[in-house]
Amino acid sequence: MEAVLAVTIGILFAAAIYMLLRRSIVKLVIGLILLSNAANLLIFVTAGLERGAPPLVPRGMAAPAWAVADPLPQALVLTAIVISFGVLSFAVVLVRRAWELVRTDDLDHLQDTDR
Amino acid sequence: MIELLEASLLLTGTAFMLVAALGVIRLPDLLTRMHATTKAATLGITLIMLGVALHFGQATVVARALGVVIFVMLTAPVAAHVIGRAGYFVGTRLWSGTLKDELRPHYDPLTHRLHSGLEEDEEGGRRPRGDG
Amino acid sequence: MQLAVLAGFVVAGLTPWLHRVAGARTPLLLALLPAAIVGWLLQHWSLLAGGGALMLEQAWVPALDITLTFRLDGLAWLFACLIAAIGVLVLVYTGGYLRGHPDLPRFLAVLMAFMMSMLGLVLADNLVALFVFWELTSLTSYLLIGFRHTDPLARQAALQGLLVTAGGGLALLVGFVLLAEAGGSWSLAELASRGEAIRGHVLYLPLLVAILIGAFTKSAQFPFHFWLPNAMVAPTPVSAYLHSATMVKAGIYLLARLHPALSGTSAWTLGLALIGGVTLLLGAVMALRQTNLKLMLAYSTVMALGTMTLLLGIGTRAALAACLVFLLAHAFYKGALFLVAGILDVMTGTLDVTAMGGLRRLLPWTALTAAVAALSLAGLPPMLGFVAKEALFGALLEAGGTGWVAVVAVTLAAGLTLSVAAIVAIRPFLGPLRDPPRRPRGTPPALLVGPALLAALSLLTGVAPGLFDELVTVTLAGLGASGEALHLVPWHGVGGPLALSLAGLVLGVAVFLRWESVRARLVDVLAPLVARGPEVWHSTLGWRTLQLAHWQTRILQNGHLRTYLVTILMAWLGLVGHALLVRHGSLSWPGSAWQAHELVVAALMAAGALTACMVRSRLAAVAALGSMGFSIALTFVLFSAPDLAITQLLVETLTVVLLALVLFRLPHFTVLSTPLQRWRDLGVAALVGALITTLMLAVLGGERLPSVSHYMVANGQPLGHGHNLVNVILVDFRALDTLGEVFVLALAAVGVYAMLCFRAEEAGHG
Amino acid sequence: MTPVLSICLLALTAGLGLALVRLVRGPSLPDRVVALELFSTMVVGIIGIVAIAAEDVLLLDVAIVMALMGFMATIGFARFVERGGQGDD
Amino acid sequence: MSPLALPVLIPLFAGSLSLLAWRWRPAQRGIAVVGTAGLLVAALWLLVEVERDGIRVLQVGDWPAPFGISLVADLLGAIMVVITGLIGLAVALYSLATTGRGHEAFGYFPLMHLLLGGVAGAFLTGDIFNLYVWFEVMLVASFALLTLGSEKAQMEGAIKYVTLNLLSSVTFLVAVGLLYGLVGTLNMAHIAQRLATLDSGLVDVLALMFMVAFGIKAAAFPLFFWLPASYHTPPVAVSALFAGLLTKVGVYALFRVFTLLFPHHPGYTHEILLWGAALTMLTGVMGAMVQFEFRRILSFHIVSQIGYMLLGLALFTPLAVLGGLFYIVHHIIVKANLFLISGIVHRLRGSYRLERLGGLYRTHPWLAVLFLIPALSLAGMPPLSGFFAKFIVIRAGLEAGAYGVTAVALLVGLLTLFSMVKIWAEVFWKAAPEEQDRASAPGQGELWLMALPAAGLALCTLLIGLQAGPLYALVEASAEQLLAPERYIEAVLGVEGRP
Amino acid sequence: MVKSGTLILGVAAQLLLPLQLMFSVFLLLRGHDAPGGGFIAGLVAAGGFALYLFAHGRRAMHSLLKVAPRDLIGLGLLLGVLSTLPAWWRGQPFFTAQWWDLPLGITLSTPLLFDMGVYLVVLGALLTAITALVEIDQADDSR
Amino acid sequence: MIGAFWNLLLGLAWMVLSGDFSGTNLLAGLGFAYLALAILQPQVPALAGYAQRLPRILAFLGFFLRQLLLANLKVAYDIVTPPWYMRPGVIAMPLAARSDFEIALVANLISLTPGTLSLDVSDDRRVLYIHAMFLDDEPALRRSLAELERRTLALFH
Ligand code: NA
Ligand code: NA
Repeated sequence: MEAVLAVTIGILFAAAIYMLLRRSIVKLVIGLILLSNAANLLIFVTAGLERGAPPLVPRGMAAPAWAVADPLPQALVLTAIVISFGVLSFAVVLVRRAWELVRTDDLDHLQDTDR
Repeated sequence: MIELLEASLLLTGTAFMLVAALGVIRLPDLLTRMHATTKAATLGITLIMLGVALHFGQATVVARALGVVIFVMLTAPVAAHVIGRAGYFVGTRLWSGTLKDELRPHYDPLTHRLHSGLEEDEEGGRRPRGDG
Repeated sequence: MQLAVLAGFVVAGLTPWLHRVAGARTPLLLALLPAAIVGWLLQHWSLLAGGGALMLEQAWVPALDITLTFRLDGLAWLFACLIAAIGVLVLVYTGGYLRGHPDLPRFLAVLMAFMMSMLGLVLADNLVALFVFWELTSLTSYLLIGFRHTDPLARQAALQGLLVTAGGGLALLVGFVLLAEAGGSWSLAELASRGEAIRGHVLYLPLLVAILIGAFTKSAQFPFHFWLPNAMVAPTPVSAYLHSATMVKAGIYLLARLHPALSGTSAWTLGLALIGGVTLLLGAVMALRQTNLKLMLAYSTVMALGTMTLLLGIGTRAALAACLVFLLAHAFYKGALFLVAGILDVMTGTLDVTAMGGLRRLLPWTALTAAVAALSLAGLPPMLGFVAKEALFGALLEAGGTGWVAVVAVTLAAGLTLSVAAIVAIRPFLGPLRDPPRRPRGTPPALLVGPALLAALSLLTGVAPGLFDELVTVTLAGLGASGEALHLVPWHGVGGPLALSLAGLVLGVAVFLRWESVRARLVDVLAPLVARGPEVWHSTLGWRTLQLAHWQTRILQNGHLRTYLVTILMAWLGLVGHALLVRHGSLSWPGSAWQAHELVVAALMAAGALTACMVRSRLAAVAALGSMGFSIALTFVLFSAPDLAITQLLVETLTVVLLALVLFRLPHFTVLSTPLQRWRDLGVAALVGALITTLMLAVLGGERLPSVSHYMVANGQPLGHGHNLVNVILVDFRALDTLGEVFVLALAAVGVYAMLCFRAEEAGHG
Repeated sequence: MTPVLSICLLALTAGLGLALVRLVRGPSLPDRVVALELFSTMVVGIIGIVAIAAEDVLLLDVAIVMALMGFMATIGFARFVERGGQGDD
Repeated sequence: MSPLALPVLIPLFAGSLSLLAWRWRPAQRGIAVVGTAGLLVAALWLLVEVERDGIRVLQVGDWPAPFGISLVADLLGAIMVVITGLIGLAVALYSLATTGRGHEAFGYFPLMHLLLGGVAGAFLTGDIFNLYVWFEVMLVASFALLTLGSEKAQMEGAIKYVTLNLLSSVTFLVAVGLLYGLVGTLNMAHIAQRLATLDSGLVDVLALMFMVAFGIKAAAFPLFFWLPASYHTPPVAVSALFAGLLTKVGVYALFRVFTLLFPHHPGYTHEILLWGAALTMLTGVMGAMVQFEFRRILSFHIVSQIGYMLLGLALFTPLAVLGGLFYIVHHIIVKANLFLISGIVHRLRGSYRLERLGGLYRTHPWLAVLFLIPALSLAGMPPLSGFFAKFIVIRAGLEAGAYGVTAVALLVGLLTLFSMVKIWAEVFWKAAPEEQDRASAPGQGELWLMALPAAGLALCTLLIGLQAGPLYALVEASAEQLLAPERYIEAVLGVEGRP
Repeated sequence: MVKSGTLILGVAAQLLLPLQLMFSVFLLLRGHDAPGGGFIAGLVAAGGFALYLFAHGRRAMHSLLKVAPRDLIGLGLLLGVLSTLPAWWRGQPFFTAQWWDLPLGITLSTPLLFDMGVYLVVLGALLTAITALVEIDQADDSR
Repeated sequence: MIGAFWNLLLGLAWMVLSGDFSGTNLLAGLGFAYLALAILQPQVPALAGYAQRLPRILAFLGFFLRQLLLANLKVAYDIVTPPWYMRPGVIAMPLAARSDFEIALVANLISLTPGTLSLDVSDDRRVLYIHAMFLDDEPALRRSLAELERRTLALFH
């Protein structure tokens, strides 16, 4: 399944990049959201998959009696999800403000700061 | 016996869910589609959760399954109401086979006021009537 | 001595305050410092006369082999004396020249700093220390040349001088580093004794070239000479000081200093002689082309510098001796002449020789001074200039061989210089009185004392050149050309040198008499050459660089976010892809079981993502994103990550809420790019996706080390007191991550709040 | 995993696919939102089945959260539609 | 008590407090000064300890490495934290004078503290994922600061800044994910240990992933675009903070990763870095040449100077690494200072555009001196800090036989001088233009408050130049540590090197 | 624009908010032993308040919440930072978990305090952002 | 009434969710629920006084579930068979319910009942507009809707 998901993640990345390369700011944001989702999933999958064994210690036991899914990447992905959520909320609002000030959705009109 | 019951619950639930999905594809307009999603899906969830409760047979699981059902039943109609209302008011087209619409005449798109049609009751005593 | 130099810098910094206290007496007070240094130097001469050298050890950055050690030997003494002594005169002169000028304090400060830098330069024993002072002279001279800073020409000339000398300085730095590597030491004294090793080193040629570039730029050798005449926009004291005894001589000093270590190879001889020869001819010819006094003097300085370089290149003992004498003579007469030019400038308001005449009646003392100094410049007896020229011709004749080319060149140059001297000394003063822009009255003594003293020195030492016997002998010994004591005499008698001098005299007189027409001819003939000369190379180079800079910046920083992205992505693809191809071998498909519904979920994920890309409606894209997020959550459920699934669901839901709130105000999707662009982007995107997949497969299919999480699984409950291992990791094992994470959230919220409400507040006011 | 569960999972995920089709086709934004709402509801059901398959009660917690919070997305969209953001969306 | 956690905790604590104080200006201003001064003191304390006792390690939560997160302070980390404190304090003081009420009322100071906290965390963490987290803290704080004020130009710049930096973050995250999949650990010392035993070409692949991720942060060629697009847009104190610290965190990360984790194939990885360094130097300086806006010139020069630092790392000899480190320290101080000074100029004349400036040499000679020191230092003029920085790198380059790239470095030095002199001539020497931007006359106290930090930093530049010995010794020891990663590993994992 | 916040939604929000709040506390407290934790709990609570906000408007939500959401952020951050310190007091590296058994079988611990800090921050951050957005939206409408 | 209802419901929910059926846990749950409601109290006028009406509630639940199942089958049948049997339309239903809570409850229950979907309440709260799928027998539909409302309101009176 890892291999299948690897391909899926590749598609997610491709989609994200394609959206990032559009001229519309809104599409840019959608690209960013896709991108961070893809990255989070990548960590999860690359660390290895386990079916039906959440990393929870049963009541009354000191450790799971069977092999459980690796909790560490899960914690990492959780942190990464939260972080990207914060960052993306910011980005989304930024785009809104930028549009309000510049009144264009076309990134090609946003060149003043480089020239 | 229990296993059979569980299996049939799960399968029926699944079937209702599928019907909902099918309905969403097939039904002709927004409001009719919403009938499918709100009801069939709620019923599907209820049945599946009953199956789940039956499968584990523990009080905690029953409680959880019940929780799921209650929560879905609490939220699904609200969501349906909100989106259905919004969709209706911004002018989503109704299916051509729609018989009547008693709402439209009572809605003022400028002020967004929704009258009951009973306001004149005090004076004239007309019942609300609409003709789609 | 280090203390004296450092004190000089401190004094320089304090000059503005000093000026507030001492007012017009400030220059005189400041002159006390160089005067004291001269005294100190004179006091130590006896030590050097015995053949010794004074080492003043001082550490700086020992780990980098950088010391502030000063070494006083003959050469250093000679230069230090010139710098300090002429410094005194220039300071005194400045007091008169810039009297009441609002920028006088700053000028004095920089002049002092410059003086101290020069002193440091000639005294430093360490290559890096020398370089430090070298660059400081470039810098301070930049400030001096740009003294009239509101004048664009002054700024431009200052910039040109700085770029040329600092650019050369960088070459010099390379040369020094290589030299230190080749010679195994950063000490000049030690390097002087390791000439053999250095000349045999594989780095010799590069280091020589680098050092020569440094020296040539500083000493205004062809093809770097042009900055010097342009620098004449500086106030006259600056010109007098920088171009007679100090700044431009730094290159000569350096060549002399490194003579023991580097000379003796054909590369050295050829390089110096060739460049020196070209420069001296060029200086002489160009001088005649001018009508501006200072410019004529400037080009004659170029000529003199070329001469000294030529002599250093020849490198025989006689040549070195001639070089030293020439150096002294030049310092005296050129200092005097520049200062005279300054007087004329102040008194008449012009520097154009063709506009002056008959001034001897109004400025008799100035005229006398000019005449004496010009005699020395012309190389006529009984001046030191004559002694120097005799020595010069003597050395050239003695060298023999192909030296005859040099002989012809030098004779030619001597003749032209003589006519320059005549023009400078005769035209303004003799003949009928012309009306200059301003009518001069008597010269203030503060202005006259400097040039008069220098002119007098030219005469005195010309009559009695023996005064320098000991100095030259000792210095020559320091340059590795020791031998019996040298005797300088005012008159050599008739011989080859005198004949050449006479030839030069004839030529000079002839040119002087027909100067107007010669000049006109020269202007015509040289115009196309000048138009293609080094100065044009320099400006073209600068312009081209600027053009290149414009071009590359327009290409790279073009304001299009997507080209930035494509560039970065292509870089990433190129680097990582290359590494994967070159450094990583085969890929193996990580085989593991899958189930049908898992495949469907994966497909839904991809479909959601692709839908988000393809739909025409913004909100449909958001909804598609939502479905993708839910599919991801489902994946987390399927593969045993309930916490992640919950988090993903909630985050996805709230993201959708947020987007719906925000997108409301934003415009609809429009198709802005051309099909070609879309295909290109699709290509880039596909490549990125493919590479990511490949990377994942490579990691998944290769050798993998066990995770450290076994510890957390085993100890999460016993030590972390929690059954949810993910949560135990989040709040205990890796709580620091979580701490950072909540700060990210908080920051994002503050940022969003500020972004949105800052405006609201403004709107409230406006 | 028993065949029943497999069938249920496959059927439900296929149902998700159907919902996605409506989501793509629209035509109006409320239509898409309804599809998304169905999507999230079906996910709740799927999680129930997976909980059985994995024999893990705690997975139901995911379903509970989804049931309680999933409709927030719809509320958000509805707000968007109500405030006039309709048009082609 | 170990001071190791303090440089992280103090700013975070101060930021939280400041956030609670929100609209209570005096408290915010007080916390700003006390907090940054506290950071500086804690950092100095840490540096003293590290210098005395060697690499210091703190196992956060008392979990043994490599299972928890380790905070590690080697000399490099400690030095960087000290500089962070220094710049933080300078900017905090400066901000007291320049930050408008509006900015202060919308979280300026909390954001500043948290930015510093993120930077300090990045410098001190010994865990690769934790590094990512601190990067993000720093990044989001910078986003918020960059957009504070909501001006049009800020928004335009921020869109590029945010997008490209997010791309970097994702690259970093993906690299960490792949790395964890490969070696199963996150502790950098442990990763280093495990990578050394792993004979896989993937190691180099990952190295390049990290190179790109950090290269974007560091604004190296060809990944730098976000920087010139945005750094001139925010309030000037923010610019100074960014210019001093942010890209240097990327550079720091490159130094860390390419000395600790991926030092094994310098012939491949560091050769690529070398090319990157050369092109970074060139492209940055050329970009600066064509600018006529004070802060834009400075921004492009950040890029070019990054090249020198990378050059030090790329050459990978002890002297070169040392030079790179020296360069970082020097550059942070000088570049932050130049931005502060550009702010003073702006305060006096109301513009950053060179053609609208002029005449300051006559009216404000002290400012001219204040400008010359960092400007000439940046151009590498002796005897200022920049000279030694450049000298060491160039000497290292020549000794390593890398003549081409050294020539580039020299040329870039000259062009840098050209830029600085251009500013000097236009802003100070040139006569003031007839038409000037309106600027209210600043109060005396305000000017003092602006000049004080600038003068302090200029003094640092001077001192580093005149007394380069102590700093040299410090970075020399630091470079030694970097080039002997086994000491780092041993300090973190213990002598026997746990699993 | 249709007036938002209908009677039905309003009542639903009034009923759902306490349920969601309680559920969020529940998720927070048991997060250490089962799926949940401060972040998830905070999101649930924020969702509840957001629903209330949409249904009843900003003013009603503020009077319900009493404190500014922004202050919740500061409070949560402070709690998070402070929870790292008790360990120092006992001479252990910072962030070392401390567990105190209180009477009535209640266990208090720094990880729990920390998680509460996370909860507050998440709640505060989301509400800050959402209220700001809604506020601006309304300001725009009124112009 | 509503307050207590929710208080109890929340308390029980707490207990069952935590899976700990001890008395102290119930107490804790009630406590938390109380706190949550206390926060809410000023906002909701309906939170005042309540009585035990458990039997009626249970009877109502049975009625409701039966409706749910039967009508769902009807909709499902229409969906899976190609022709449309449905006769949809929007009708106005006069409300007997008066309080916000009652109106909302009725509306939501109507939404959950297959074939009907509450769209909105008129501004004067006297009419509920409903989208119905099967309007072939409108009077019967109106009757059953009224019955639903009556039974619902009976829960509270
Ligand atoms: Na968390
Ligand atoms: Na049908």
